[in-house]
Amino acid sequence: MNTAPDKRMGLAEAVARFVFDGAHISIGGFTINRNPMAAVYEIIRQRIKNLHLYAHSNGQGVDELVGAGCVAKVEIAYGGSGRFAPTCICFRQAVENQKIAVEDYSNYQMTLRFLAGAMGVPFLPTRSSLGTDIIEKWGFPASMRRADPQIPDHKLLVMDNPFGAWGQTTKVVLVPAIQTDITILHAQKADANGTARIEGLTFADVEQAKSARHVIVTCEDLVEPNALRACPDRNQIPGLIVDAVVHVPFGAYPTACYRYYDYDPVYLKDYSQSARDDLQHQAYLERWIYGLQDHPALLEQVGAARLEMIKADPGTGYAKGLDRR
Amino acid sequence: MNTAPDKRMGLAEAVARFVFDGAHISIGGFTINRNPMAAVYEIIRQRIKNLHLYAHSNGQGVDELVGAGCVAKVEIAYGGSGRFAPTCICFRQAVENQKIAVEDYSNYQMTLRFLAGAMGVPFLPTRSSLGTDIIEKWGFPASMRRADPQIPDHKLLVMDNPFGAWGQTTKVVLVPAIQTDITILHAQKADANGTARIEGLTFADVEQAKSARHVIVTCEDLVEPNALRACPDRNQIPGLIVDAVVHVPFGAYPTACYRYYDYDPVYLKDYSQSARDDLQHQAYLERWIYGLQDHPALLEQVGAARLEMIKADPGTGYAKGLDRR
Amino acid sequence: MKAPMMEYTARELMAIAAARKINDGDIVFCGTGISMLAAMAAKHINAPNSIIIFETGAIDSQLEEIPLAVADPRVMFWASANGGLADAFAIMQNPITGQRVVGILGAAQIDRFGNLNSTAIGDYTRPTVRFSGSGGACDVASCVRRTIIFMQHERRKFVSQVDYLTSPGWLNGPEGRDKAGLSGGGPEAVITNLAVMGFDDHTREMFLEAYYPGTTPTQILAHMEFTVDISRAREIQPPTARELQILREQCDPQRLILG
Amino acid sequence: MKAPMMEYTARELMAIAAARKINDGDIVFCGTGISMLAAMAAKHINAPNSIIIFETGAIDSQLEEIPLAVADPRVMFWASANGGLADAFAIMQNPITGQRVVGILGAAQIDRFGNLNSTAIGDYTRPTVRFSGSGGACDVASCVRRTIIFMQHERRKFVSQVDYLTSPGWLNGPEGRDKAGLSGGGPEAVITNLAVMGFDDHTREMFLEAYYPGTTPTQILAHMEFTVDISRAREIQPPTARELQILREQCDPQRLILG
Repeated sequence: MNTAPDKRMGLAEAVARFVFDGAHISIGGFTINRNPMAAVYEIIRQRIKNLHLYAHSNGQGVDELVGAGCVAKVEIAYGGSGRFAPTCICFRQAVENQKIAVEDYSNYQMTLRFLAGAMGVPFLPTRSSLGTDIIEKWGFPASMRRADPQIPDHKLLVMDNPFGAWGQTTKVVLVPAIQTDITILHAQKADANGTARIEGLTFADVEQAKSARHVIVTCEDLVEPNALRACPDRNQIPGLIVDAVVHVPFGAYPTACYRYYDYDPVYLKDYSQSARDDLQHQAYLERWIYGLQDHPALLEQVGAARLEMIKADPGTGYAKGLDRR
Repeated sequence: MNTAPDKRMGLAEAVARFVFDGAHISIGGFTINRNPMAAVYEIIRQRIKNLHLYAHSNGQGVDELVGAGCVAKVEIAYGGSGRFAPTCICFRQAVENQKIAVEDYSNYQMTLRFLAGAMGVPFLPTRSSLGTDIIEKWGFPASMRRADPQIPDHKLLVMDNPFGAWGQTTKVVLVPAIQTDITILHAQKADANGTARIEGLTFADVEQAKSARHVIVTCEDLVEPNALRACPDRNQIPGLIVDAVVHVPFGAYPTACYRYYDYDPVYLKDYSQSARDDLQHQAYLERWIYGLQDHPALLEQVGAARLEMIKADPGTGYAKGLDRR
Repeated sequence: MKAPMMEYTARELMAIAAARKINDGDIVFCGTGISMLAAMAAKHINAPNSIIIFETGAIDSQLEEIPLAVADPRVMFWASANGGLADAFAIMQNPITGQRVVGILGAAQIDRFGNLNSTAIGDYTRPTVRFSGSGGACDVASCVRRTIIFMQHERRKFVSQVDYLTSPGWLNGPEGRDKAGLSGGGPEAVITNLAVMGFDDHTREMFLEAYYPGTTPTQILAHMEFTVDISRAREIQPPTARELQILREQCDPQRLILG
Repeated sequence: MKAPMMEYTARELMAIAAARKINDGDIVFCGTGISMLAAMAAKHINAPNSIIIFETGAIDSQLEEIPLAVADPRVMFWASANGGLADAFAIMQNPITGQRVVGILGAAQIDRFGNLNSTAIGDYTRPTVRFSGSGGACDVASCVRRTIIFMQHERRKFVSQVDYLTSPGWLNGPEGRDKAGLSGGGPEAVITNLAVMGFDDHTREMFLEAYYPGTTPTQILAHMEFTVDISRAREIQPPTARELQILREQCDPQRLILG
């Protein structure tokens, strides 16, 4: 959080300031939609390592961070990118090769864990996962947990309902709060103060932002101070929780940004293809990330025609009739 | 909940169908804003009794229901109407004269209790009220609780943090879920299907609606089916949870409805005055509720000039410069 | 007189078989892929007042184009409300709405009680194959009244014991869910490329409900590691011309899911 | 040369005394009435980057006109975000943001440790006087780093023991909050129509910090059921002409709260 009136910053500076080796981090978005990809690529470019990543189903951004070797540990509900990769390729390889430590939750549990962090409570209850291996099998063993004060001693806990049969519930699962060092979101609109408006589904972005010590918002449009305040109902991110505002058009590309552009099926398919092979993946990293200065350079390499192809239709918010085969 | 496509209904019918003697009920709004007053007056007019009312700070609507003798029990955080009645007059008298049973919570606790009901969990945790009489003093004794399956056995429970020191928390208060038979809200816009849009602050309306078995939405504007669906981001109430949609212009009067009209300081002051005296309050009930057929009749008695006086300014959403002395 | 032979793929039949299990007024939770197609087909064919919800927060989507992920911006089209994950899952866990939800799931492994694995094969911390993980599947399977499961009918997928129990079916039998503290119902059907499997009301064990034209109950058993009751099996009603037409022309004209 | 005597009311001095305690960058939680005025005055006078939040969900309100309730539509004016109660209270309970919040509260009774009663006088279930109840006060007093309390300085209000402990102050002394499980700080000051009371850093007991012109420490003690340390008391700095002008002309020109 930060109450300063002007928090505008360049992307390289924002990442350098708030993302560090070993940081506990989460990113916004869901599978192939509104991942803060420009920031993800900048983290990769700055070769930040050993991240402790919290994800529900963040998809493309998570897989690229894992594939580039930035991540040591991940607490996650789903490593997939929809039809483009029912299981994310790099994520799968990294887990199978034990290059990352992984601990599984469900999407609702991860959401509740962020919500608990946002609310400032140590846990929240749910009935989800009773009777399953999500409760029985821990990805991080007890010894590792005790040694690290940033990981709770228990993955989760099952408790009898202390209110008897109230709520027609006999048992609940308590999921521990997450508090990240840094959360990065991409929003359609933000102002210098950090007030931000997400258009379309918010996924768990709001809970993620509010559970973080620091927040970077990248945005399609950086608007005048009172443009968003004229309708505060539509702003989910109050400025006071935001530390850096970065203006990055196409900042979610190649994932979608509702009412601005669709996901790019060509990029996503090419990525998914090259990720299957180590050499090809290295070439991908060189060509699309390390070898480029910044996100505008990536967009230039993609070319105007492709960006035009995915431009959102004003009526639907996506590229109607886009060839997605 | 109800998945039928068309749920339009008259107000008298909706109240007769869903509000019954002894019902567990909550209403939307906060103190002097967006209380579903037309529905409150209809409940009074239908002389429904023994309601079990759940309120955070619903203010005017709660006080009128209590004053008209509709309420037997209330679980509440705050019985006040801002500067017009720092303590609601009828509420105060009813508690002091032991005409209603009252149990106290805080605003956050009541919000969490509705949220727990909405989420389908038996309780939620908070740190609020540790060390206070909100924990120590119960309004409903244990014997009464055990006898009534619709009241939890414990008012609330204090528990050690089962995750040790996780979240810098040693103890939490668990607040039990609320599930009402009926919740009534007033929204600015709704369609026949029940999709509703609240403009401005939502208070705890959304949690209240989602924790209810049945929901009545009264609205200023009943709009065409796709008018609200063109921007689903702004609709907080999905149609599927709604049972009845009632078109009632000025349905929150004399409380405010953001972007439509302000609260009426004259009505609120007159009410607060007459509520202090039994005879005057009886006269008020006769003149403004029992003696009138419906809400349009009340508005006619108020007169067009007063309604014009409180008309909201398009820029601010309230009546700028309104004489509020 | 016999109707002329209609050509259709197993995938088309799967989508339609699932669609037929959706009742008017149901709230349908669906994931990515064929479950999305089944929900769309039901809404166009037999359950016009069914309501499609996505875990990403889109409630009562109208789905003009088929989404390729539950976060595809296409799920937002003319929805009743756009929210987030917290809103969507609360609808499932809430007893009032949750009792009206039918969830459609897929998995890598299933056992006789409909317990699902979508996490890993082999030891959890050193898996030989890693899958996506639960996503919202465990949440749905834990909370809602009915689930329908899509599977490929293969021996390595219909297993005696799942390597990792990601999403609860009937757990270890008739009292499994109650004992674990789970409310709601459990799996109602498994729809595969060969058959529709049901679950017995008393034993909660899987049985063969219907087999597809061109296959037999014994052939189906050969595709499973465990045996099920085949005594109640009948041949499935093939898709009608109308069902196929709606599926192909209105639901997936690009054949993104139908292939 | 002495400045000319400025006329001002006790209420005006109270609002300004509270405003002075708000630092630039603070998040200010305020309730109805004079606390709203103090927050507005601070923003106009000494803490332009303070952020006003309301329990009703309005975050960083700009307040063009003075609201008469925390749900008054005036609190929404040019806010950063409009949410609901759940959002607003989470900001206070969240340790990162909550540590930056100063809460401004009022009550019917207060004790030497700053514990507040705004619920009832007499037996709780058969009260002789019933008040509004906590509202958000208990939540704020439980969670945030600092609270400032407005009181009328009367013997029946400054009591040895509150009849009902609605909002926690320092509870029973230096370790009270820790033992109860409360984080954050506790009451920092009580601002009355006669004086400003502080709380000792070690004992957490109330003491007289400053008295208003025209009164004396011993007179103030006569308005309290319990005794406090008066050895540190000084006369308060009267409001400046600029402070008064801003308060009167920009904050409450209709004198709705100033009376």
